[in-house]
Amino acid sequence: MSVESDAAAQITQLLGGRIGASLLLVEQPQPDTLRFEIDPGAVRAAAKALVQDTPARYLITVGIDERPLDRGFAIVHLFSLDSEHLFLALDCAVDSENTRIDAITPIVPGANWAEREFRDAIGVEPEGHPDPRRLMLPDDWPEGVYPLRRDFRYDYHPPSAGNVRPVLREPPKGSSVIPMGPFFPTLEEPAHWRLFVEGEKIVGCDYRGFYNHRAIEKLGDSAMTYDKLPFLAERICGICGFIHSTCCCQALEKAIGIQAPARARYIRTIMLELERIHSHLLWLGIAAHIVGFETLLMQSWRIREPVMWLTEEISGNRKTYGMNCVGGLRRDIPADLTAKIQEVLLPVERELRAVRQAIVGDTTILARTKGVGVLTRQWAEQIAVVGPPARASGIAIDARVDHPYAAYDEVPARICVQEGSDIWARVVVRMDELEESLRLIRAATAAMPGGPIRTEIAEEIPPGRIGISVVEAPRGEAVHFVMTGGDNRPYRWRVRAPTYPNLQAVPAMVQGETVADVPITVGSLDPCFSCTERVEAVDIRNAKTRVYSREELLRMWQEKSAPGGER
Amino acid sequence: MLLSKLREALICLKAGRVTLPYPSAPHDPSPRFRGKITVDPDRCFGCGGCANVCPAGVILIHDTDQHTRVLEFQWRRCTYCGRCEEVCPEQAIHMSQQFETATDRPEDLVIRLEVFMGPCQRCGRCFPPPTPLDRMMVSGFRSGGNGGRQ
Amino acid sequence: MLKRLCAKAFPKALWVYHANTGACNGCDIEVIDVLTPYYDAERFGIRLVGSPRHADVVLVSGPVTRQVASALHRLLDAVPEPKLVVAVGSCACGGGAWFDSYGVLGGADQVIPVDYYVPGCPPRPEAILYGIALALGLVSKQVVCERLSQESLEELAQGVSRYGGVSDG
Amino acid sequence: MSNGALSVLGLCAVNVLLALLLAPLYEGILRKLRAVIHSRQGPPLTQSYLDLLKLLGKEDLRTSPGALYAFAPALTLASVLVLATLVPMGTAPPLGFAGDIIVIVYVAAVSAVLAILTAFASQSPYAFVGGSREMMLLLAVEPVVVVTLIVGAVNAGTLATGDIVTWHTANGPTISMVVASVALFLALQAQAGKLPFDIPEADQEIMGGPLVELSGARLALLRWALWAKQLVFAFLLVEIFVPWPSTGTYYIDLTLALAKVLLVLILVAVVDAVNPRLRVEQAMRYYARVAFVSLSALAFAVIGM
Amino acid sequence: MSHVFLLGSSVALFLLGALTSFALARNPRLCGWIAVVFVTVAAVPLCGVVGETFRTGGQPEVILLHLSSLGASWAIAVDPLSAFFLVIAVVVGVLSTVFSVDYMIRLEKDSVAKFYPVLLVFFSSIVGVLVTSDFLFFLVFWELMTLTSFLLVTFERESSTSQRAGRKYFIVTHAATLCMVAGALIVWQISGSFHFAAMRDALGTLLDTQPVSGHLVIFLFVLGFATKAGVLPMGDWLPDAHPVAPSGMSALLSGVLVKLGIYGLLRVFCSFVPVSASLQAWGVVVALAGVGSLFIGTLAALMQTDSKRLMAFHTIGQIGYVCLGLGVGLYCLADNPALAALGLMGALFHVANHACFKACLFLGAGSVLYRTGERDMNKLGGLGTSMPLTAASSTIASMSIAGVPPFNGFASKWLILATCLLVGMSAPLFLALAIVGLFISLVTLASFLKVLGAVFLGQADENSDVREVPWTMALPQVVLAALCILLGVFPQVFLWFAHAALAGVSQVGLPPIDLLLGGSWGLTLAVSGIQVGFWAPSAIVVALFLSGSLAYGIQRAAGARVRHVPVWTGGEEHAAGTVRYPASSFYLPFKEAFRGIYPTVRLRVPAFPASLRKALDLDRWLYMPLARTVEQAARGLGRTHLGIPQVYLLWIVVGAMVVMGILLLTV
Repeated sequence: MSVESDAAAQITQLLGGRIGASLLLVEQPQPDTLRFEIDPGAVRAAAKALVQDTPARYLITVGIDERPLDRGFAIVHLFSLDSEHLFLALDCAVDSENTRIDAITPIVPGANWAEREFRDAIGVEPEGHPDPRRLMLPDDWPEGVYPLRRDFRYDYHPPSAGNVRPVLREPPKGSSVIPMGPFFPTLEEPAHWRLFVEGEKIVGCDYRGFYNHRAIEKLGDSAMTYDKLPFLAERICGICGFIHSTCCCQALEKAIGIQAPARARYIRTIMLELERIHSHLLWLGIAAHIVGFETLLMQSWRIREPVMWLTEEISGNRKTYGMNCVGGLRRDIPADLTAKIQEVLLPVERELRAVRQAIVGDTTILARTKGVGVLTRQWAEQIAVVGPPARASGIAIDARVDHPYAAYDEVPARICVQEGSDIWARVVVRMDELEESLRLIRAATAAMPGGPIRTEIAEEIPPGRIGISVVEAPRGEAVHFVMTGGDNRPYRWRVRAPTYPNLQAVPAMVQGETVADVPITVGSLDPCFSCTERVEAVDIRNAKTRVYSREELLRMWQEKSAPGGER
Repeated sequence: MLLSKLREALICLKAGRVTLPYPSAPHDPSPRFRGKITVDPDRCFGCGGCANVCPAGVILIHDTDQHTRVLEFQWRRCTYCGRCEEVCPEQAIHMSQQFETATDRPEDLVIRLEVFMGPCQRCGRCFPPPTPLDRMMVSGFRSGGNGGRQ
Repeated sequence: MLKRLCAKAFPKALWVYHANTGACNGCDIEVIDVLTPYYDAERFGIRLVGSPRHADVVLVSGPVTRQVASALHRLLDAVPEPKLVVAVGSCACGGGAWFDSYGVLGGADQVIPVDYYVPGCPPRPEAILYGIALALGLVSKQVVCERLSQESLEELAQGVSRYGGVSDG
Repeated sequence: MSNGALSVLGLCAVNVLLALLLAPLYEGILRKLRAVIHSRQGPPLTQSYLDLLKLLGKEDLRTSPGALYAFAPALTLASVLVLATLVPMGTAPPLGFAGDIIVIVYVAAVSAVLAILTAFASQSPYAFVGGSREMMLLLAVEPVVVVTLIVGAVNAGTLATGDIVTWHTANGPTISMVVASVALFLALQAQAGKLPFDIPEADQEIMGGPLVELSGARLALLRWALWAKQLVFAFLLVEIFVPWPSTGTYYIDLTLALAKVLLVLILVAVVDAVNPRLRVEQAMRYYARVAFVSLSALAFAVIGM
Repeated sequence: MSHVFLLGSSVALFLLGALTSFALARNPRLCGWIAVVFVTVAAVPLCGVVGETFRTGGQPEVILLHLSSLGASWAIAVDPLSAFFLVIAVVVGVLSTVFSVDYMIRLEKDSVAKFYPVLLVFFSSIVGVLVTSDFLFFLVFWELMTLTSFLLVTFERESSTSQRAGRKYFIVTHAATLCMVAGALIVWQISGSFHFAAMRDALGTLLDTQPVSGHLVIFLFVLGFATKAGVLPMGDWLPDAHPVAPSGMSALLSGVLVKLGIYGLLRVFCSFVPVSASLQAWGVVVALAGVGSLFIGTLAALMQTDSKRLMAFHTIGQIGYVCLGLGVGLYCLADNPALAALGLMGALFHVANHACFKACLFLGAGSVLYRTGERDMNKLGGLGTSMPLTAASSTIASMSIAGVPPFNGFASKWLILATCLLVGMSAPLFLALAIVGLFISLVTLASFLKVLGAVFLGQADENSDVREVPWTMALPQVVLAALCILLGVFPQVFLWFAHAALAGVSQVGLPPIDLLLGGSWGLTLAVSGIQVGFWAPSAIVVALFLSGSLAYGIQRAAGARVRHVPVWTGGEEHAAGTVRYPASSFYLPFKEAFRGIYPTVRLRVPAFPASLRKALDLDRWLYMPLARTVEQAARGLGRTHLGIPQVYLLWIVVGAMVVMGILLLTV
């Protein structure tokens, strides 16, 4: 047992007191990571001890197929102890024959999706789960095929299991269904909500998401080398691509045991904050668009556009910058551009202030946002909501402060908290964060050291090392978990986007609201389904009559493109 | 309320019209911009390093006969990361400034390059000349085709 | 006569339905950007619409995931003729980085016929505008198939490459 | 056919054509204005014509085989055109002998009813939400319109639209008429389907509500009807409540009226541009307040002010 | 004498039909057709009487029976007002009977034979009520009508709701009759006769000498008739009784029976009450009561999801319009006969219109019930394609009741509201009433859009095998819908009859109709020679047709292809039933604002003392105990007899005896 800090010792003691001999092993693979190997039977007690007796916050669960390593399946529940800057990993080895484990969702509601996900992905059954429906796998996905097992090829398309209808909740008596999606104007991405309504009042909803699944995690840990992984991570999300690539690189760097040079960390900070600025401005516009306020959309995007030009000038692309690599950066910010950053941000700041003034005094905006989409602090904590929605509910969490990365230990960020818990509070939090970002960029450019931008990696990277990294995205905290493998590529790569927990809070937020408020309520989370649904394999859903297999689709396409066809 | 709204309208008017004249006037991207890839057929010697590092598997390599290696750049799915440009030992690949790449035919988004290769004296198969990139060849060659798909 | 007038008016009033079929949001954001003040696609009569019934153009962004494919088909059925399909971004054009993963069927043209391709990751707003201008006939095409050797065009037109099976995965 | 009948027919044709042909132009101007507020170039003024023309050539998708579904959009436009003949445009309404202010109110409701029936016939759940919202908005707005028109009637002592205009031209503004005109202007915002009251259409919430299932020509007709309706209502507002200056010469009066209508619609568009959409119950509460304004106008009218 | 013969023969035919259908009860269909034949044949002499009456302006009074001890005589007199209501009764009666033939077979198999005899007796009692000009005999027929209609309402004996509703109806209308009896007795004490003319004179005297009792008498009469008419709060029986009755009977209840209340009110106010300031006051009272019930009734209707209950509430609302017209007419009768005539004509016209569209709507609801077995609109949807005729007639009738031009409901509403506004220019109260009326007509529109949307439009159930009703059920609806259009487009014709009807009974000379409603195109309101209001349906229809052709021409100009597609729900398919918008979902925020207007209003006021609330809970302390008592009595009586029909017959006798007994006791 190698435990260094006081806090780690305390946690270990607490856990040892609760589960006794079931605590098999404690180690601290990274200075900020504490790994407990526990007996699967004690997982619930351990989780209970962590969330009830410590300020630990649930992050995510990783299911790993460790059968090739002779360890069965590993279920790793990750927690964050913000006050001590510690990650806690509860690692349970599940027998490869008897694939079941106690669900912790009854104790940690935020684990709902994650547990359903590892059930679908690697086939470990969470027993006692309150909602044991399939989450990520399509309804016609054959039983017993688990895409994230090591023996599943990333490009294998399993045959359909037949015309199985999805298990969807039926509307309560007296209500009807208003479907939202998968194609819906204010859902920029495909997702399918079934709103149960009486008139326009929402009395419940069901979510059938995971339309956006591109199998990124599987690609990442089977088809991609460390070299390519940041580029893939960048495309998890087109808006906060740099955040994901940074997070991925940092996790790998931690696992490898290197650190990016100071200059690279400062540049990362600047880029991250630039991304936050353009993302928040974008969100402001989209939120305005959702409530029909086109002028605010146009104006906030007008203010945002110079930032995009700036990022193109710095990185060579407006988005998905392609700047990160493991160990640092691929390109530097030259001195003239540093000056230009200041120059571009000045009018942004000025106009932002004008916009803020206008919004605060706008009674119609207030009428649409105040008291709407309320997420109580208690529920937010239970679901483990992150980012602006959490901060708007009075929870002071911010990965930049809780687990400082990049240059945030030297250029500390301020946490912007509001108590309103409604959409308006989320607007204010984001407006505050915009100002904070501008300040941070200014501070970081002023303090930016010189030197190299990349640390060279040793030839061979040992397998079996883990790295956990969090980055505060505009939407909240993104978590990347990496376990290194052989062959120059990761063994398991797990991404938790901020929308993942936030989206689970939606049913509570829309309950009792009207149909008119649903888009803005969902929008107020700034949801990003593409981030959320990276891992799930979702096949063509079988509705009543039509099932298109890939072959059928191809055939139809050929018929259509043939001369004399429909077109 | 009406008055405050009118004031908002005035704030908006202050910015004036900002619409750029593109496409009737050209609009150049910034100098660092990574646009469409160009390949210099005279420089490429078919090492395949680019294919190896490409995250999107854009570059397909096939040896048709003993003397010819075909490099097909399916750049319709290019992610413009610029890795190929970085690793090309001969600077044969270049990320141009061109972004006006819209087309109505998918085949316009393909570059096909045939490189004459020296065959191995012993086995008769062609091989790329040894390069500093051999180290990278060790890992993760992503199969381009439909792989294990049924 | 009115029929001809209507046909003439068609490209001058393109209403766009934006279908995200699994994109990372990058292209979607740039598509919206095209409507904002600096690029202002409404100059050309282009509008985003909320219902496919009103659309003239289905703008597809993102690789077509297996889950979304049937919905995309229904979407295209729901659009009245004449209609155009535009694939925006590398994913929609060719499947992007996930062209062969188990969750993705490939680019948009694997599922529905596509009229215009706008590659880019994501395409700059200007590139999208260029695509629009191309569709409107305002500009001419700048890329052509670069066959740096002597191969037949037909082979590529069939979308089949001799080298690696289906050319785009 | 007598001279009188001919002039009635002629004026009817003029009003109908004005409503039909100028409505897209006015909408084009408003779109341009919105673009200016958005700091962008905006579409050409003729864009609305192009939109309509394009829609006419598009395929007509139908989700229901019913005749109502097929004909209602044309009837919607027709009822707005009939409304145009009941509303003064530069001179007394050509069909004034066939309908007074009560008829105006009801014919205006007919166009909404037909639009709602089209929506319901389309079977889409969004259209039902939109139709339901449209009806609620109508319930909130129409009383305002009714009361403001009654203010005119009480002042002039007649229900005939033309006579109310004549009376107002001759007697100049009164407190009641000024207050009523403000109320009617506020009602115009909803009648024209502009923000913050485009609640029934709400593209982002319910995909265009009643319009969600309409395509091609029938969509064009409904859009056209909406534009024509906003034009006709603006005419009603300026002719009844701001009839001066009146020269008595038809062409000059018509030109003046067109200019006044443009001004009114520009105001409407500015309000439209700087407002987010309200929820339907908020809109109803708002119009309940406006109804009190109009009732106060009526009170003024009753005591002769 | 000839008209008495004609009337007699038609009543005889009714009764003969009753006997025949009773005799042939074994074959329900034959039974129904016999009823149809007899009703139709009986309608012919009635039409003769009506035609003659309008031609001559009234038939001489004939006394058939004289009870000198009571001062009562069975006097038969047909004046244009009676004729007017006779026409309505004949049209709705014949059509409802035709409708019932198939309807009753399907829905009430074993007891059908008991339906037609009672129905035919009911018809004859209506004729009796309309042509009798002696109050005593009027009451006898009135009672007969009430009892037969009660039997028809409670036709489904098995259902407890129908029994409860029937009991409520029975008690309320009998309480109303008692009021009328009391009023009549007070007058009788002075006049010594029950004859209408004598009563009018006596009431005039009474109002002069003892205004309190005079007004009490009027009040009692108004109470009595308004209860029958369904004016709130006395019309509370209506929404309970209509839905449980067989649909043909609901149409009759709403189309005819309720109208007789209006007939009574017209009789009282036009014939009995002398034209004076007090009449003006009563006009205001009637108008206020009317606006109250149209406001509450219609808003309550908006909340309903039971199609027939919804329509019953609308009956209350539409009767409110009639009362508004009546009230404004009475208000002006002394000072401005022109406006008074307009108001009363509007009221009468609306009575006729309401009979058309409401009967059509009830028959439509009945057709839907017949095919789907469902009155709950939440569970219906998309019947428009499977039942096109029903859907089309219901749509037309809905548009009519909502006052959409150019249908008939608009013409009468326009007349009533325009009159109100014109009167309102000097009496602002009527302005307010007119505004409420205009607003409520929108609510009516909303309510019927809901009906159309929920029942006929929207998505049908999967695998629904609903088809159109048989022609005997469709035909009456189509005829009524056609009437709605005809009356709407050519209101002048019918208004002429309304004018004639009023001119025949009014105590003041009404201006000739040409002066009131001139214009060759349609209706032009003229007050003291100045044209102040216009409604020319034919011009508007022509304009609508022309511009509609233009618009449709535009629609088809480019010759675009038509393609049928499934509903777009975002890319996923949903079962048709789940994405349907149920009736209860419509206008929820709006309904929220008016929730509690009916009938939970007593629960909403917190300051209400409990005792008062209890006191207002009529159901609990008035209806139910009375009903229980009556029920026990009936059960007691029923025990002595074997068959149910006998019990009913006994009830008729007992009812008549009670009335007679009260009368005799007070001699």
